[in-house]
Amino acid sequence: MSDENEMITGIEVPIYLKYNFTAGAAPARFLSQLKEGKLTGQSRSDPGAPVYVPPRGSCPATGQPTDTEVEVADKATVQSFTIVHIPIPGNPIEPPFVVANLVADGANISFIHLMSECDNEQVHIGQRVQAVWRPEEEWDYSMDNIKYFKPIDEPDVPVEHIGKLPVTGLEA
Amino acid sequence: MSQPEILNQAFELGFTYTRSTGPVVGRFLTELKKRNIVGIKASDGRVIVPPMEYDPDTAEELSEFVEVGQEGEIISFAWVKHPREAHPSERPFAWAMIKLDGADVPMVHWVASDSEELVSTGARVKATWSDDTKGYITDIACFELV
Amino acid sequence: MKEIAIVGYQQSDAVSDAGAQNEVELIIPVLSRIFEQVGITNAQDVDFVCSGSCDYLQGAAFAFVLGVDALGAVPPIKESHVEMDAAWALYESVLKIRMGHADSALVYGFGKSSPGELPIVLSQQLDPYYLAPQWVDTISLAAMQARMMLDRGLITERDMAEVVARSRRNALDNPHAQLKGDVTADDILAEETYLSPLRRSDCCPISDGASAMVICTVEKAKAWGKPYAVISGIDHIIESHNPGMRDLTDSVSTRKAAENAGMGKGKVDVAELYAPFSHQELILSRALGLGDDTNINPSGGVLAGNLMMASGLSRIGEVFNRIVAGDAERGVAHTTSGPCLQHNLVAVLDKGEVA
Amino acid sequence: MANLAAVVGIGQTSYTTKRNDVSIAGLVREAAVNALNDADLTWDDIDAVILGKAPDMFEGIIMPEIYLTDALGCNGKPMLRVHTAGSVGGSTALVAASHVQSGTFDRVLTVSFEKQSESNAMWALSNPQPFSTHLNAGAGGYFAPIIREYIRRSGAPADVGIKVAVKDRLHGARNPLAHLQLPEISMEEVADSFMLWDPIRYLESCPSSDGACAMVIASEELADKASKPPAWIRGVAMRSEPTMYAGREEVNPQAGRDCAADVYKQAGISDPRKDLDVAEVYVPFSWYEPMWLENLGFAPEGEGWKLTMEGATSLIDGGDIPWNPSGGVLSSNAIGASGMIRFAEAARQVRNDAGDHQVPGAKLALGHAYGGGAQFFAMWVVGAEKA
Repeated sequence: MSDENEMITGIEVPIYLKYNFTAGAAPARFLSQLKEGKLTGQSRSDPGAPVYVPPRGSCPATGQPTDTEVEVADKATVQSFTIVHIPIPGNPIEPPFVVANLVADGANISFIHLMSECDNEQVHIGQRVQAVWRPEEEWDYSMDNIKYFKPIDEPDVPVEHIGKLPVTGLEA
Repeated sequence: MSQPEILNQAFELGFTYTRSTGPVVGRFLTELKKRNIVGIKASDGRVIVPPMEYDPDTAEELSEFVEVGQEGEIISFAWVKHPREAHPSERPFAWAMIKLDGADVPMVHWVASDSEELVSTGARVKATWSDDTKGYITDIACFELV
Repeated sequence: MKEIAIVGYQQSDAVSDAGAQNEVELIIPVLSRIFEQVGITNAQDVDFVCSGSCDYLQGAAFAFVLGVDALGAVPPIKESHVEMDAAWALYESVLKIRMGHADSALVYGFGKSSPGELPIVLSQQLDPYYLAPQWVDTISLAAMQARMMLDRGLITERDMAEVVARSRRNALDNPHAQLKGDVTADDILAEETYLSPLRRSDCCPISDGASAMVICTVEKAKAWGKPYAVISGIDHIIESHNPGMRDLTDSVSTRKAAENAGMGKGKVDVAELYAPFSHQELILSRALGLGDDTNINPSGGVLAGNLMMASGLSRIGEVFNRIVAGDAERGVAHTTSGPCLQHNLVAVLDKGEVA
Repeated sequence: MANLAAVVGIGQTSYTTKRNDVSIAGLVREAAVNALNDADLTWDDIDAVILGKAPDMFEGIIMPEIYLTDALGCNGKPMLRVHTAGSVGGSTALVAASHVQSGTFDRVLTVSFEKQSESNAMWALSNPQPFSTHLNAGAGGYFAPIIREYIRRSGAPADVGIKVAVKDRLHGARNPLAHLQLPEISMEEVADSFMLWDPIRYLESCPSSDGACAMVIASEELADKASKPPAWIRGVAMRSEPTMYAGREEVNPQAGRDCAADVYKQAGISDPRKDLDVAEVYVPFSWYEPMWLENLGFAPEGEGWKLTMEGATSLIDGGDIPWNPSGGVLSSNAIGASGMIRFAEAARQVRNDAGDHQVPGAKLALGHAYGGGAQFFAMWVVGAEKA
C-alpha cells in the first residue's frame, strides 16, 4: 500500500468491547408485557399521574419511581414526525421512511416509531394511527413487535389534546 | 405490578477508529515498520521510549529523536496466569516495564516466557518482530528473554 | 473563603451485579434516603446538582442524562456533570458555593461496572497509540507497581496481606460492603497469586452501585439543624500519564494535594483512602504520613467494594459518617483516578459545631 | 458575590473534516498554545486545566484527561473533565470560570475538543443498545420533529431555515477558521440540497469537524494587567431538565428560558435584543435560530423567524443584533468544542479582536450552548467593561 520509507500519519485502531446488558426493572416489566402483545405504560402511584410509554424507571418530572401499571391502546396520535432520507447505521430499512413521535391513547408521552401504509407527504400532526403487529410467533421483548403504525380513518386530534387522550381514544 | 423477567442480552460496542498520529507518534510507528525503535530526548536529556510528544516536566514540544537498542532490561513485570481474550497472548505471559538500551525511561510491552520463574526484574529481553510490520505498537510482537 | 459543610451522605450496597436496575433505578433509592436524611423533598431544594459517571462502564453514551430523570428536575435545575469520579463533582460543587452561586448542592455518582470486563474497559483510558492498543489492563499495571515496591524492599507481601485482612475485618461493620470476613494475613498469604505479585484479594472487587452527598454553607447547615462536618480543605493534582516517567512507589501528587488541603494543620483521626489495590494503600498512607494514631479505612475501603465513579465520593462520605457519629474529630479522604494513582484528590474534614 | 474574572487569552484550531496532521494531543495542544500566546503567557502561568468534550466514544478514549495531562502541561496541577453532552463546551467554560470566580485560582486554562474524524458521529451518539429501537438517525432525526412543530405553531414561511443557512455560511466565509467556506452560497443552493430529515436539508445542518478551542481565564487583578483587552465575565448560568416528561415544552424549553433570565439578570440586561451587541448561539440546524431567538427573549413567541427574515441577525446586512458572526455551529461543528467556540467568539467580539467578522463596537455579547434533547443549557455574558 505504501512504500517502505513513507511516513506513517494514520493508523486504524479496532476497539471492540463486549458487554452483557440487563434491562432495568421498569423497562423489563414493559418489555415482558410487550412480548404478550400488550402496550403497558407506567405511572407514579398518585392519582392522575402521567403515564409513560415506554417507561424508563422514573417519572422524570418528579424523580419518583413509576410503580403503577396502566394498559394503553395500540391506537395513537402523531405528535410530530420526520421523513428520513438517509439510512440508519445497522438498520435495514430503506429511505425515505417516516419516523413519528406518537402518543398512544392513555399515555402522556410520545415514543418514536415507523409509519407505513401511508403517503409520506400526507402524514401530519394530529393524525390518527394504529399499530400493525408482527405475527404473534415473532413477538419478542421488543417494540419491534409492532412493525409500524398505519393511518386509520378517525378525525384528527386537535393539537391541544395530543398527549391527553384516554385509553378509549376519541370515542370517550 | 407485574413481575418482570430478568432480560439479559450481550452486545458489542465496537468501532475501528481512524487515528491520525501527528509527527512524533508517526515517526515512532514508521520506524517500527522498519524494525527500528526510536525514542525522544526530554528537556533534561533523558531518552523516552516510545517518544512522548510533550515533556511531562516542562510541557515543551519534543523533537529530537534517538535510536535505541532492541534489547533491554526488565524494570518490573506482572505475570498473567489467566490471559484475557483481549490480551496479546493466549498462553500465560508477563506484562513488563522494559528499559531499552540507550533509553532512560521504561516502556510497557509484554514478554513471552514458558514460565513465571524464568522472568525476573533485571532480566535481559530482546524485541521480536511480527512477520508483517505495519506501523503499529504490536509490530513488536513481544519481547523474549535473552 | 466560605466554610462548606457536609450534611448528608448515603450509598447503596456494593454488589457484584445490580441486575435489573438501570441507572435511574440505582440512583433513586439512594437519593430518597439522602433527601430524608437532610429533610428535603428533592433536588429542587438544593441550589446546584453535580454528578460523576462514565459511559464506558455500561457501554452506552450519555449515562448521566438518564441520571437527571432521578432528580425531579422540573422546573429546571442548575446541574452539571463530570466524566470522573463524583469526588470531582463535589469539587465542582464546592467552587460553585464558594463563588456565591449556590448555598447548597447535591452530589452523586453511580456506575454499573458489571456489564463489561472492567479491567479491559479501563485499558482504553491509556495512551491511545502506545498502550490502549496493547490492551494493558489496569490490574496488570498495578501489579507492576506492586512488584517495584517489593523489589525495593519498601513493602512485603505480608504488609499487603495485612492491609487486606484489616479491610475484611473492618468491613464486618459496614452494611454496604461486598467483601468482608474475619480473616488474617496468613489466610490471605495462603492464596495463590492471581496476577503475580498480586493475589485476588489484593485487588478490589467489581461492584455496581451509587452514592450521594449533600453539602452546603455552614450557615445553611445550621439552619437545617443537621449535624455536619466541615470541608476545611480540598485539592487535587494529576501527574504525567507515562508510568515510566513517574516514581510509582510514591504518590507525590497525593502528598502535595494533602499539603494544599491543610492536612498537616492538625491530628488526623481517620483516613479513607481510595486504594483499589492493597499496596496502593501503603503508598498512600506513607505519602500522607499517616501513623498509628490514624484509623485507616474503617469502612474497609474499596477493597471491600468499589463503586466506580462513586467510590471517591464514598471515601469522603465515610469520613463524614465517622465525624458526625462522634468517632473522630478530624479526618482525611482520598480519591484517585487513572492507572497507578495518576490523579489524586484529598479532602480534609473537621467536626462542625454541634447543631 | 462571585469574584470578577475575565477571558485574557483565546486560542482555536482551524476546523476541518479531518485534521490528519496531528494526534489528539496535538490538536488539543494547538488550541491551548494559541490561547497562551494570545494571553502572552507560558505554561508556568497556569494554575489548573479544565477539559471538556462530548462522549468518550467519539475518540474511543475513556476519560481522556488522563492521557492529555502531558500535552496540556498539567503534570503537578489540578485537571477536571466536564461532560454535559452538546452543551459541554459552554459548561466547561463556566466550570473553568468558577475556578477563578470562587477565588480558588488566579489563572486557569480551559480547553474543549472533538476529533470526530476518529469515528462516526452518528454511531457514537446512538450506538445500538439491546431491547431498544434504533430509529434515531442521529441528532437530526431527533430534532426534525421538534422543528416541524415549531413551523406549525409559528406559521413561519418555509424558507426561514434556508435563510439562516445562507447567512451563517456567509458569516463563516469571513472567519478563516471556519470549516465550511461557502462565500458563493445561495438560497437556491440550500433549497436544492438533499433532504436529510424532513424538514432539515443537508445545507441546513452542521458539518462534522475536528477542532479544539481554548481560553485562559484570569482574576480581576491579573486581567487588569493583561497584554490585550480582557473580556469580563458579566454573568454565568446553567440549567438542566429531563429529556422527556409528560407535558414538556420541547420547542421552547423552559430550561433555556430560565437560563437566559438568570444570565441576563446578572449582566443587567432587560431587553436582550437592545442591550446585547452580538450573540454566539448554538444553532446546529438552521431552524434553531428562530427557535432560540424566542427562547432567549430576542423576539416574542412565534415571531423569532421575523428577525431572521428582516436580516436583524445578519452582520453582512447590518442587522441590529448579529447572531453567529463567526459562522456558528452551521459552519464548524467539533461537537465537544462547539459550545466553547460560542463562548470564546463572544469574548473575541467584546475584545474587538474578531477580525473580518467583528461586529463594530461590540461591548456586550452572549455565548450560548445547549445539549442532549435541548435540555442542557449553558450561557455567559461577556463585556468590554467590568460592569
